[in-house]
Amino acid sequence: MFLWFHKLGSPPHFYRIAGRFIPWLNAIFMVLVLAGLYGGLILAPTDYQQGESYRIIFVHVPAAWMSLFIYVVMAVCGVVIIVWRMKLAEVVLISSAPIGASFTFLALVTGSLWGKPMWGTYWVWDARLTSELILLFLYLGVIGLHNAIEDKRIAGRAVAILAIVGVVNVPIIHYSVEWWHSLHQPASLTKFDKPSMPPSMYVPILIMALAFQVYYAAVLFQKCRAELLQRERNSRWVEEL
Amino acid sequence: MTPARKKRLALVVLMVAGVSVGVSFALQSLNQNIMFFKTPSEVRAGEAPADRLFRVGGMVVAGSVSRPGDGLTVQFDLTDNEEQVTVKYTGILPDLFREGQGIIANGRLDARGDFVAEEVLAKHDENYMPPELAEMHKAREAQQ
Amino acid sequence: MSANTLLETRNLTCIRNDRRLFGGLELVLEAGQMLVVEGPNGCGKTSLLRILTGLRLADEGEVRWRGETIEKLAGDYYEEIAYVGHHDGVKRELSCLENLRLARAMGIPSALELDDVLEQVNLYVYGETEAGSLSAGQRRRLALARLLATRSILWILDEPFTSLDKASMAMFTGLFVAHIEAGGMIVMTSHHDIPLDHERIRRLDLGAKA
Amino acid sequence: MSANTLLETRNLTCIRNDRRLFGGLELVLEAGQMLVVEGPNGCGKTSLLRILTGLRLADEGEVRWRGETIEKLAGDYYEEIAYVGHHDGVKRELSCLENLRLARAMGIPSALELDDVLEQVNLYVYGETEAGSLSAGQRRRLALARLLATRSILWILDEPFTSLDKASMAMFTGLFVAHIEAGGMIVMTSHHDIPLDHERIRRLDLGAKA
Amino acid sequence: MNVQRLSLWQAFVFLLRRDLLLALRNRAEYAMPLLFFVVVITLFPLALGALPELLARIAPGIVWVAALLAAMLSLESIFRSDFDDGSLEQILLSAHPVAVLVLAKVCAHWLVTGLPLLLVAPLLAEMLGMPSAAQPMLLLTILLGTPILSLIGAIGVALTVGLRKGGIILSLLVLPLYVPVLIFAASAIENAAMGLDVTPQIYMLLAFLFLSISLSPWATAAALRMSAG
Amino acid sequence: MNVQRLSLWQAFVFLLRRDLLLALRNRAEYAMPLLFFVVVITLFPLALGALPELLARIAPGIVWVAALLAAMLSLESIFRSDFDDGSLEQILLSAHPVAVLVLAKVCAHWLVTGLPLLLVAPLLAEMLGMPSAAQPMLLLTILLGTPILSLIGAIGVALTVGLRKGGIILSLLVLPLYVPVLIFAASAIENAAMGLDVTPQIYMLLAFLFLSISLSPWATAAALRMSAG
Ligand code: HEM
Ligand SMILES: Nc1ncnc2c1ncn2[C@@H]1O[C@H](COP(=O)(O)OP(=O)(O)OP(=O)(O)O)[C@@H](O)[C@H]1O
Ligand SMILES: Nc1ncnc2c1ncn2[C@@H]1O[C@H](COP(=O)(O)OP(=O)(O)OP(=O)(O)O)[C@@H](O)[C@H]1O
Ligand SMILES: [Mg+2]
Ligand SMILES: [Mg+2]
Repeated sequence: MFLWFHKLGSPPHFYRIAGRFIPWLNAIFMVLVLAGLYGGLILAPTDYQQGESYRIIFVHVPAAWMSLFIYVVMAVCGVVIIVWRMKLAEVVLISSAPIGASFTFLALVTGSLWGKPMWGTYWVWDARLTSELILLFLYLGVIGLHNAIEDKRIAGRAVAILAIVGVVNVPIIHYSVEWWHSLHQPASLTKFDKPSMPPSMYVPILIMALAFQVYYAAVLFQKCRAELLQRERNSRWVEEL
Repeated sequence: MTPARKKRLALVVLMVAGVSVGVSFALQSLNQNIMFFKTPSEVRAGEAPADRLFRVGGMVVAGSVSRPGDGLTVQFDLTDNEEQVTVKYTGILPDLFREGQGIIANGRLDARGDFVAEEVLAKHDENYMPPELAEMHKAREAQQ
Repeated sequence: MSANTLLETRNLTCIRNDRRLFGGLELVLEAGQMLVVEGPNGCGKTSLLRILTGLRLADEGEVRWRGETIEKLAGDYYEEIAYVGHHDGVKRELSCLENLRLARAMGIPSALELDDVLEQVNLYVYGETEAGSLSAGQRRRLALARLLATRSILWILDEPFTSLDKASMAMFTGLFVAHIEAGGMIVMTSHHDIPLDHERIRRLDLGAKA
Repeated sequence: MSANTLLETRNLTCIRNDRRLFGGLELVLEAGQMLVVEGPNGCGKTSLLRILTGLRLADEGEVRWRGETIEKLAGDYYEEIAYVGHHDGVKRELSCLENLRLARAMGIPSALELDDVLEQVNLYVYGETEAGSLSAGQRRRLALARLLATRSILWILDEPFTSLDKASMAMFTGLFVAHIEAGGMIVMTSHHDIPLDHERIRRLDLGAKA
Repeated sequence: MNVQRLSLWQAFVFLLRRDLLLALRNRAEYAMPLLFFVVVITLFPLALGALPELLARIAPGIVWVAALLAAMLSLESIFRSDFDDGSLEQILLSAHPVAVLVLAKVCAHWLVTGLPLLLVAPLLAEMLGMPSAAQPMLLLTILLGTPILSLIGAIGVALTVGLRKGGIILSLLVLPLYVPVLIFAASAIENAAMGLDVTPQIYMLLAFLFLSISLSPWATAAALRMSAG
Repeated sequence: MNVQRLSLWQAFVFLLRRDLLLALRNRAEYAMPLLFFVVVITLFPLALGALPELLARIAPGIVWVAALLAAMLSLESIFRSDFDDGSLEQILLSAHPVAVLVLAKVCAHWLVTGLPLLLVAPLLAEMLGMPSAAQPMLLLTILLGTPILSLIGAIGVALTVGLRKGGIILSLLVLPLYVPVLIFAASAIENAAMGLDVTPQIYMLLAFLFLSISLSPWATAAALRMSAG
């Protein structure tokens, strides 16, 4: 197990494996997105209260989940960097940041667009919304810090520390709706008892969530490969390519 | 163990102690209601602050919405299924505002104990269901 | 590897800006030896020294002290070394004496009185002067005075003679020889011709390696 | 005062920290001459050089160029001098070539191609490299390359050889000789033994003066 | 290869372009005043518990205080790095008049730090619920006001750049001089929101602008010469 | 003359005292966060045209935003000068655990920049017309909150100190982490003004304080080691 991990961690190996996966991931993503959109926009029934406008849920919720998930991935990479000095983790961390920032942005935008018909306002300074905005700033901080440090190995460790420190924000985002009675609705799906919506609604959400995960993996692999090439451009295996 | 290692261990113990104290404070804090959010029962029980903005949340009581006077001011009752509070609001209501809907209102109590809202936002709960299902629910509730 | 070997490097590699400055460097230094790192500008002398202190990470390979990697030793290693880099590490707002007291507090104090230390580096009259108003060479002398104020085995010195006048250079050269003769160790770089041909002095030409 | 005299000082005095570093200094420098300012650390060499550039004000006395005080000349004086101080004056974010272009824009460009300038100071391959990632000595060479990229009569150089390896030192020494032989002037300080005994080189021992 | 001596105008343009190039190289750092502006503005709703009506009322004040602070924080970058690496000495010893070179540096600074505020200001105004009648005036005041901030600020930086930790001394020097700009700009926006006349404020800002363009470079050059000493 | 090696505690005290001494030598610079605090707060009445009732309402928010910005601006001074002159390398190569030395430096920073805010806060609160019931709470939140700002800020400075113009990137890193402190502190003051319960907020601030005291020195030490590399 550890050996396998170690092997995957070696840049040339990862480069090759990732390259093989990317086309597949892209294909799976296309299929899932089409299925999710079909399920969400056509098969799923309208909501008894919100009518059609609730369908933005099929983008908003997966995007919001991804924004949290990717940050956690980054924090885990951060620990790996600090403890094991694994180069691949640096690459994964920094390649994840822009993707995470985009998902956060998407969640914010879809949320505001949804908020107008739902709540009567695009934006309120409520705990969930504010903490999500802070998440965006944290992502930007990671990107900015990485750009600002020229020596990329040092930059990798710097953003590792920042990612670890910032991860306290994630539980705050998740539990904000309970702790602060925010305007944002409580969890419909991410709770321990059964979802507060029929399968015809939550199945497409889950499919879309999976699609976003696959998309993340595909883009991540692509970015990692580019970053790896850039970093290891004078090592033997790159020259052999 | 070298002295340096011993020192490091002592520091780690101190750190863990500090973290646990911190976490226990956090849990203490979360046990209490931080943001000023009150339910109608709490308002009735006199737990709401006088002369200060706070938020109430609840359901709009069916049949309670009226527009006394000029027609811009709305008045309705808010319930948490135990107590009710009367809310007055002047301004545009969100589209989703309707009877039986959950809302959050931001405002303060007036001398008569009514809630004068500065802002009314429609709150959606965590439930989603198709209209037919909602009908069935209502029917079942009506039977009981 | 003799029993006396304290410092050794294994397969040390340093890459900067896509250029491999040195690779597979295997150094061994025993107590009582001095290593002078030489080479043209930009060949990686400063980088090597910073790797030896642990301030910089090697791109490959490791540095060992008494057989353990320095990462593992951390504080234990730092008790035994002293470093004077390109920057003096002198606080401009503190007087010379205060600067030395600080250095002692951070390390292991030597048995010398601080006044004697200042006397030795020819800064006695500047004891209460703020270091900020010293000239370039005086400040360098104050930085080097740390070596006397604290006790350590391995001295790592990056161009210690920068800005020094000739009298000071001779004085410090004598000091270095005394240190290695007392069983200490020195790793240093210098572009000055050092009038040293002690049998314990070894030279590493980094430029040739590259 | 000969007709060739370009730079002269009258009764120049510098006081720092209540200590009179030098006083009543009367210097005369003709075209084609070089002045090497010597003396132990802290005797006021840097202070003197900065006074000559006008960056620092003398406590007494004045500096004259072609018979006029430099305060009066201002811009006209600066067209004819170049200064390389303790700080390199090199922008770390710009490449070597960009740094030289900037130097030209600020002064009077010389006839040399910039590539040739870099070639001469042995930085040709670093033309597009950011100056921030040069080593201490390489950066110093880039600073000195300004002397070639622009055209000026009087070079004022504060320890130009700091951090330079031996090959570079020899190269620049040759360059300095060429400059004075072509009628230029140099005022410099250095703690290095400079292998120069050209009849046009004069030495000023500031330490002895004090 | 052009080995002619540059004309004054060419030198101006050259230095301006060099500074823009440096800003491009340090993109992350130069994007920060903008981000700072955004972040400071978002702090207020958080601190105030965010009532829309209250926020809208204090919006002009908040935006302008934030712009002021953002401008102030970015000031150091005009001369600090040039001072630290000795480039400033070279500029002072240049064959061209220092005041003109200084003006080039200040222009570059404004293009990089002041102008971008214009782009995000509408968004922030919307977030704070500023009435839409006031928004064009917000942009106009930013357009006229931020160059003044850069020009006045340059004098302050020039005075403090020789101090090791001049950063905060600088704010103290510069903020009082910024106050008039703040007052007129904020009151112009408020008047616009209420549909009142704003010409007096705008004329005042124009007056400040022309005065500072023509005087500040000289003062800055003199201050730099003093700091380098 | 004591030539014994210092115990860890002695080294801590020594470094703390050294930093306080340095602050004393640079009095003018270290007084600046305080002055900045005062100046920012006085900007608001100017920008808002000073309606007493409006000001009183936003006073807690303003005071805390100003405290946040003042803390942020003074952060650099924790490590910047040590980095520039090479003292930081010496601290990293010290025989004592770096986290403890870092804590000493942060304590000194707080004593010099955070604590003085306590002294002027009552005055400013009075100026803004903050109700007197809220004033003790203002002091309590400053007492609990500003050390958190210093501790968290130290991580940010440690991360950016190697960058030439880290100043403003620093704010981006640090401000988001400051927001929770801001929210709880401001809401505690508001509650106190209304005579309401403030224990949840105070507990939360205490929690932040303990967490940051025990965790931040480690993160800071790691970040410093990285910056020096
Ligand atoms: C700008 C506004 C909004 C932001 C920033 C936002 C943010 C988020 C975030 C971060 C989550 C993930 C929470 C978690 O998994 O812990 C989430 C979930 C969700 N949001 Fe939003 N949201 C916004 C507006 C809305 C609106 C207007 C609605 C509709 C009422 C909505 C409905 C949902 C739902 C249904 C979920 C899934 C809850 C679950 O996990 O089961 N959001 N939102
Ligand atoms: N910033 C300053 N403030 C006050 N006094 C200073 C300052 N810099 C230097 N001095 C004092 O001025 C004297 C001369 O300094 P200067 O830098 O000119 O010496 P130098 O001859 O260049 O020495 P070195 O060979 O060490 O470079 C020194 O004795 C020093 O104490
Ligand atoms: N901060 C940096 N970033 C990137 N590359 C650097 C940096 N500093 C130095 N380098 C590169 O590393 C190489 C070695 O630099 P180093 O400072 O170790 O040289 P050195 O042998 O000490 O030279 P010198 O004698 O000039 O001091 C140089 O070629 C330089 O280009
Ligand atoms: Mg070097
Ligand atoms: Mg000197």
